Amino acid sequence: MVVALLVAPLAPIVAGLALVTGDRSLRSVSRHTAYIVSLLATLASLAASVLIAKDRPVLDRQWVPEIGMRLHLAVDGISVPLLLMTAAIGVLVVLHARHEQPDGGTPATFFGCLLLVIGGGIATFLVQDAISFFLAFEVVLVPMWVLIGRFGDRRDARERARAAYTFVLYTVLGSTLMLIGILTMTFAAGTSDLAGIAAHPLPAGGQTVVALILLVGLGIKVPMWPLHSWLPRAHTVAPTAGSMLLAAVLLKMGTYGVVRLVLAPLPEGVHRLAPYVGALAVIGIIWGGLVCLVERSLKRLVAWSSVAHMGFVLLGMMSGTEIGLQAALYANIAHGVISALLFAVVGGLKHRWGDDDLDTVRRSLRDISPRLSLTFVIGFAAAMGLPGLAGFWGEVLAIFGAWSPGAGLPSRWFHVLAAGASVGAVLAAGYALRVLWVVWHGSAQGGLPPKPEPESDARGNEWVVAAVLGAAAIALGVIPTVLLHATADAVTHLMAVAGR
Amino acid sequence: MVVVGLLFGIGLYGVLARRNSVLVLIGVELMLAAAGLLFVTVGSLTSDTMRAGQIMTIFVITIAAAEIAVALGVILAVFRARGNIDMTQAGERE
Amino acid sequence: MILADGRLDTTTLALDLPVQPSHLVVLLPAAVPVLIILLTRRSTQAFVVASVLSFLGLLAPIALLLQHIRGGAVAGPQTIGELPVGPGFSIPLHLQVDRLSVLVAVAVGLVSWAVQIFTRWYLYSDPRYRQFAAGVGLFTAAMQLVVLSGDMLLTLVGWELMGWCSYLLIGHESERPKARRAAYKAFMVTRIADTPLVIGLAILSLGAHSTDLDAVVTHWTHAAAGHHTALTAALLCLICAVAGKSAQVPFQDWLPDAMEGPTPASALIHAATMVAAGTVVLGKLITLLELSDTARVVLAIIASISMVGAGVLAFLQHDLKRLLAWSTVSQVALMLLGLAVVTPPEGADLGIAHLLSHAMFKALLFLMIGWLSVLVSGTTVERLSGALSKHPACRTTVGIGLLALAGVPPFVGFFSKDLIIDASARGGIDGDPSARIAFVALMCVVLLTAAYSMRMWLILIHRTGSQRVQVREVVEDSYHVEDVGIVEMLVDLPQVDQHGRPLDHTGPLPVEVEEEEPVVDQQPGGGARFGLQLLSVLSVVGGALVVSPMLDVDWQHPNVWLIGASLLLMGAVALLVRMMSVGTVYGDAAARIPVFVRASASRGFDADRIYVAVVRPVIALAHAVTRVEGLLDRGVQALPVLSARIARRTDRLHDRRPTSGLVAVSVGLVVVGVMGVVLW
Amino acid sequence: MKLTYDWWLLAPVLIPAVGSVLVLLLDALAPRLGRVHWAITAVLLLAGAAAVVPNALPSADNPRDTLCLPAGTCLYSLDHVGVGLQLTALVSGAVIALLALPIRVPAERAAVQATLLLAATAGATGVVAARDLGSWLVMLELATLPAVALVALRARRSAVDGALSRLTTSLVSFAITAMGAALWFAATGSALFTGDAVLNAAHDTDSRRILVLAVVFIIAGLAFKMSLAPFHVWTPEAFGGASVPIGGFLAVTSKAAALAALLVIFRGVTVLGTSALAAIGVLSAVSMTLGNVMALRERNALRFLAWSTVSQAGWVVLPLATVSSRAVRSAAAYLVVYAVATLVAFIVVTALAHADGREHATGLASYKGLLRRRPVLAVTLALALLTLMGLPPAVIGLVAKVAAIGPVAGGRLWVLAVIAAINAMLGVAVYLRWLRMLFGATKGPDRADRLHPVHHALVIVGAAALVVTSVAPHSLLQIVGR
Repeated sequence: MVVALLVAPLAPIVAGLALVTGDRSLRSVSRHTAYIVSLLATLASLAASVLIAKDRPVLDRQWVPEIGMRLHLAVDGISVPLLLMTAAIGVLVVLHARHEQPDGGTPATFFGCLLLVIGGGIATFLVQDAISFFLAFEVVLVPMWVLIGRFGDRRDARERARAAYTFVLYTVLGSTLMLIGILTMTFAAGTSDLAGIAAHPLPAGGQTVVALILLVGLGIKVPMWPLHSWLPRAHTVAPTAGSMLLAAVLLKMGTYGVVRLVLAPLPEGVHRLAPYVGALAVIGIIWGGLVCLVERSLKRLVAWSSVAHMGFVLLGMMSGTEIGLQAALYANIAHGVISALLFAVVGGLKHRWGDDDLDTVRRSLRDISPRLSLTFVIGFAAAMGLPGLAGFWGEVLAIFGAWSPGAGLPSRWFHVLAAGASVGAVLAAGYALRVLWVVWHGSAQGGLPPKPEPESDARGNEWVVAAVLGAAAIALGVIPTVLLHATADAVTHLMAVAGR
Repeated sequence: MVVVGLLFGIGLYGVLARRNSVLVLIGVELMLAAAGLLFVTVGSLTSDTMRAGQIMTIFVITIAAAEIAVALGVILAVFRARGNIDMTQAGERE
Repeated sequence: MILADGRLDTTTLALDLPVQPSHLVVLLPAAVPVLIILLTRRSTQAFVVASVLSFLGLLAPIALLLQHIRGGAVAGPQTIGELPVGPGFSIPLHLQVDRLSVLVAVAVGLVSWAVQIFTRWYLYSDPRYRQFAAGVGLFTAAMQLVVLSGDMLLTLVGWELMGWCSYLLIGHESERPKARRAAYKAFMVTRIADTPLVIGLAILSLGAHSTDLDAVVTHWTHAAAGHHTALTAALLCLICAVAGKSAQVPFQDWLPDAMEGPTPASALIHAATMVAAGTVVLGKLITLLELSDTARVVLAIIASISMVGAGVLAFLQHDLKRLLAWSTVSQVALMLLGLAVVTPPEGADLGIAHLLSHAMFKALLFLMIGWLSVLVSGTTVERLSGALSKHPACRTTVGIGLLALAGVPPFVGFFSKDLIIDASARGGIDGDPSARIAFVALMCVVLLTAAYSMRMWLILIHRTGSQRVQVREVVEDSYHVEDVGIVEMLVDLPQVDQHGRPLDHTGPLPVEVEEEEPVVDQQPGGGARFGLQLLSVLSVVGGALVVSPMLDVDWQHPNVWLIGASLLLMGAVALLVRMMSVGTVYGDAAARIPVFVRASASRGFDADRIYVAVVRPVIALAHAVTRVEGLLDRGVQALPVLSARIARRTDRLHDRRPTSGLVAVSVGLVVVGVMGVVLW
Repeated sequence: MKLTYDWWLLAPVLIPAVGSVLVLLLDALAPRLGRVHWAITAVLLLAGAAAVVPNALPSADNPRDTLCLPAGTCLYSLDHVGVGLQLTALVSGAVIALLALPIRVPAERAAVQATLLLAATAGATGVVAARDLGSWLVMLELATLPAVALVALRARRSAVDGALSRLTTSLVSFAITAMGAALWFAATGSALFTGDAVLNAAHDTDSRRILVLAVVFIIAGLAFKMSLAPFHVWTPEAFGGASVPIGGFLAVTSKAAALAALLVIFRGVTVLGTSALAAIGVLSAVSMTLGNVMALRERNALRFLAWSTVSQAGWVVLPLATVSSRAVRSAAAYLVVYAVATLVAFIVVTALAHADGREHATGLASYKGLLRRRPVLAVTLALALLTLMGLPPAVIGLVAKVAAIGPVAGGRLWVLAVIAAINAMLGVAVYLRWLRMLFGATKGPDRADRLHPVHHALVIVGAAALVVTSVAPHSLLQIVGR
């Protein structure tokens, strides 16, 4: 069983490194080989993750004693869903990459970078040691940089480079700040083990500062409102597979970090900062919604919608209640699925249209390509928090949680925040319908609905990916209990620890 | 002590103000001399077994000699490379 | 097989299975879209699925009804289990089977079944029939969920889903910008109205530490004294949402625009599902409503205003379908009044009773108007004038529908409406403010209803009109019809014949028309017709329901004088309308009213402008935000440039001279020295 | 007076020192041996390194002292950190020698350069363990002066300027250091860096003040040798001017020497408060920022490396801003990692310079498309840069970063920590510039001469070293002890 713990992250990472370095330096790897290799790697890690989720093994041994870094791999209720989602998304991403492989580099490099990002994500959710958490956090950076900077949108080289830079620099700053916070806590607790850190909290005064540093650092990754401006750029430029990973995996690392490193070990600090962070979250929700109302580029719009959704996640976390935290974790997963779905579909559309400008007049998608349009509608309906789809429970419960904040938090203020959040939900409906109006209904005038054109519709891998994600979105919406039960115990425990 | 301070100051001034490399060297010498003097005085004040003060002074002077040797060599090279030894003109034609 | 393993208790019909009829009521319609999307590729298959499932979906609530009568129904069946959100709060997500909900469920099942069957004929050659049928199924499921739910969140789920389905159905013909806009408007208006809903639910359920309806009701009935304002606030939030869904003032305007949708969709929305949902939800919370006078007065005022206003508008409409739409608004307002004026002993029965009767006759009317519109290819006065005299087959059913709408005894409309009037009268005498308001409004609306029903009837049977409109091109294809606003039509009445009013769905395409003239499906299939007849029969004899034990309403001692007076007045009004209609082109009584009034009326008195005016600042704000965002982003992007500039600055310091190095050294020395001494 | 001698312990210092004399003799006996000298140098240095190894074993008692006075105070004491630094100095010296091996220079100059190299390395090795003012000063200068001479010994004008600027500044800094030493002596009244003397001095106020002044002077002097801003001015000149391997020498070996010297002082000072150490913090912050910002727009690879050493020096001393033995270890650890990475970078640059011609190798632009032309070189260089960035897959660099920030965060020096974070970001920006060049289309004529086998071997070794240490950082970090 312990083997699974190693296989899950290492299979993609090793395969990825092999692809990246093996390509060119030894002999160039054909596209098909790269595809097969990465598919196998991701499938292996998925299987391993399932095993891990089934019987929770633990691996804990010395690694780099100089900096107190241990090799401690394990999972609990909070990380299991994220782990499974990352592994699954990984497989889907590889499938999709086979279907749509952007030029700008060799296929091997492309797949390799994808694998590295996936492996990094899995590792992040596996490690139980703060410093190796930071390590895993950093693993994804360079490959993602390559993905954006080399395989990104071919139309504008300068914009590509700039987006890649903005992404890397922002993220490095964030993670280094996070490192500072981690080291402070490690130093105070005498151990870098997450549980250990949570067990030996800092004195209240220090907690505020550390929580601030950590929240800023992780807030960049999440992203929290004023620190978000890397996200739309990166998403707009990144290739479809990259965007899927970015939204479904990287952002989750941020929120996961908040749960692990801020909520659990620094209750007092969080308690002091919660009103402000909550306010930022709500600003993010409304801000994102407003921008989406007038955004012209479709991919950008989706990116902005993720800013809004992560706002809900943060709000739930800051509410300091169990229901809020549950909602946050739920919304976290839901957003992963939804945004992956949206980016898959929207990326496909951009691929077909050549651009993603909403102002160009087009025939209605529902007639031209039924499959795409079905998934498209599911995606945006879920994005606006329609019940029966993934988005709903997270948002509603987050609002519920915010309406009754934890003990000692200013409840009037949180009432305002909850109201703001519900307004944000309406904005979400506004922009989602706007997009549907333009794309799904089609902005073209009159005339008979044309016969569906099979060549323009999703086929093969693309259809599989979109269908699976859509099904997942519906399943999450219809049966939320599974996921909520998975996280429930861990959340109760966490609240108990933080509540001491 | 006062003398020490004075010497050092003068040396520093010489280093900063002079353009001629040789004069700069002299300035450095002054500073070193100040250090040496300090060593001696302190060494004479405090009675220690190893005569550390004096030894140190000798060390300093030796090193200084070595420094000067190298320095003159370099200055010679500079002079060869470029007809003068005016430091402010160095590196202008890079 | 159920009988086989003897799990069915024949006396109480109690069923010992994980799946109860109450589940089936929701699941069967919900299965329609799933199966259609997964299995079917062609319209016929879709129709098979839809008709079968919707028929089962009708049987399920009937079975549930029987169960309930026999007392074997499970009161609160679980659905997907309780949501684990911590000890302090329980979200059971269970259903709740009680008297009223079962009745409503039956009505919903009936209407949706009729609609499903009718749709097949109505959308015969529509390439998107599958999607439409799926939408209807989902819609029904959502409504049933709201009806049967015993949990706040579950109600919310159904509630939002209905809005979405209305969006899908109204926007069915998305080729026409008008339809797109109508769909968008319908969803957005209701969604905006729902903004407070979540908050209201949060207040109620968080107060009760549970989203279970009973728990909420009991908690607040006890806590009402203490947290009266909180309760009122929550109720007002709910009322706002209800006003949105039921198209009450100030959200009324989306409903007439929703007429852009195919007529079956309108029938579904108006008769049983969406607009009625508000009544259902408030009916579930009636006990709390009784506790807060403020809420009731607000509700009464809103309902009265929209009732009267809608009546007037209905009379003035030039498009008979919109006429029906406005009449729906006023009828729904009537139901809400029925809830607003209740006095503690009797519950939501008044409102529910009218909901049921309204469901029957309104469904009937909409389906009939749909039928006629296909025959005469239009729903405007010009088209429909004399339609009945041309197609006598429809005469009786339409007549029944209109009489029921007008509330003439012994039709069902009469009983339900009269009960509400009685109640309000009694309440008014007892000095209940909301009842007083209600009574006045009711008196007006009775007359108005009579007026517009009469008007519609006269138009439909107008003889001369029928001769005038003899010559008519074959059924046109709405995809080639460009949208022409009512107003333009009104202004140039003369050339009636080539006006471009889009008819609401096409029969066969012209090509098919050529070979098979006269059009084959001059009338719907047998099933559909049976459904229509069933509806009409029900709207005749449905009044008996009030006598039945299912509704406990005080029908024994009606206020005879009141009834008599109102009937007399109605008759008078009818005569007046008749006289007005004489000698007009289409037998349209409203033709006497000046054009500009009718024009603005057909625009719903320009409520739309107000909406736009509300939205505009939001968009402006959005633009502003985007601009700020741009600045922020540019700021971020400026950092590298900045650092490069700094680098250039510092680079000047590093002219490659040793002396500068020395200067730096000494400076550094001083700095360090100072720090060393100062920080000592 | 009587001293105890432990030759094995002294060997690392003596071998290079003696070796330099040997090389001179050899040159005198049989002139024009050219690159043989370099070979000898490398062998000698490696021998020295080998002599260190036994001390590095965990079994070895710590610290190991010799040259002890009867009183019991020892003038030469070597602990794990010291061992690590000695190893770094020696190995890096050896690598430099190997690098210089294939480059043709006038044969008579090779001997001199080799001598100087050996001498400087000897100094660097010695200063690590020096425990009294005298040997400390001597060793320090022994490590510095030859380096100056090395720079000066290129006949190119730029080299002369570099040498001149480095010389003058070094003179001044030496003067300052000497002054500091004198003041120290004056304050403590003893020539030993022992804690108790410092403590005695610290009790009395005015001697305390003198002591602070002394520390300040010494730090200033050393800051010059570590090329911390604002004492860094000579760096780009010297690097740009000197031959590539010598640049590497300056970047690695003399830095090791300087850090060692600083650590010697630091051990003494730890007993009295954080006053002077705040100065260190400020210095490190300034030089980090300055180095990164300047490197952002540097186009010449060597000068780029120079600036990067400036900022890296800031990282090296960053932990010293806090008072703890952990800080000492962290600084040493970071230095070791930095040394490895920088060496590898220099190896690659040298190899290219030697193969494609110097001008072709020193312009950053000339690295465009290196991945296509010379994948191995490119990957190695990329690894080195990633290590300096501190980003995976170069885990070792990340570990080093953790080690460097650790004490600061532990000491709750928030401002410094945040500055460090910002500089981590800047650093990434800096090195990404170069990294990006490696990808992308190749520019200009693709003249791929064969690499010299030695260089090739070195490149392979360097890459291997980075990979291994990345997989198992422990293997590298344990040489500075735990």
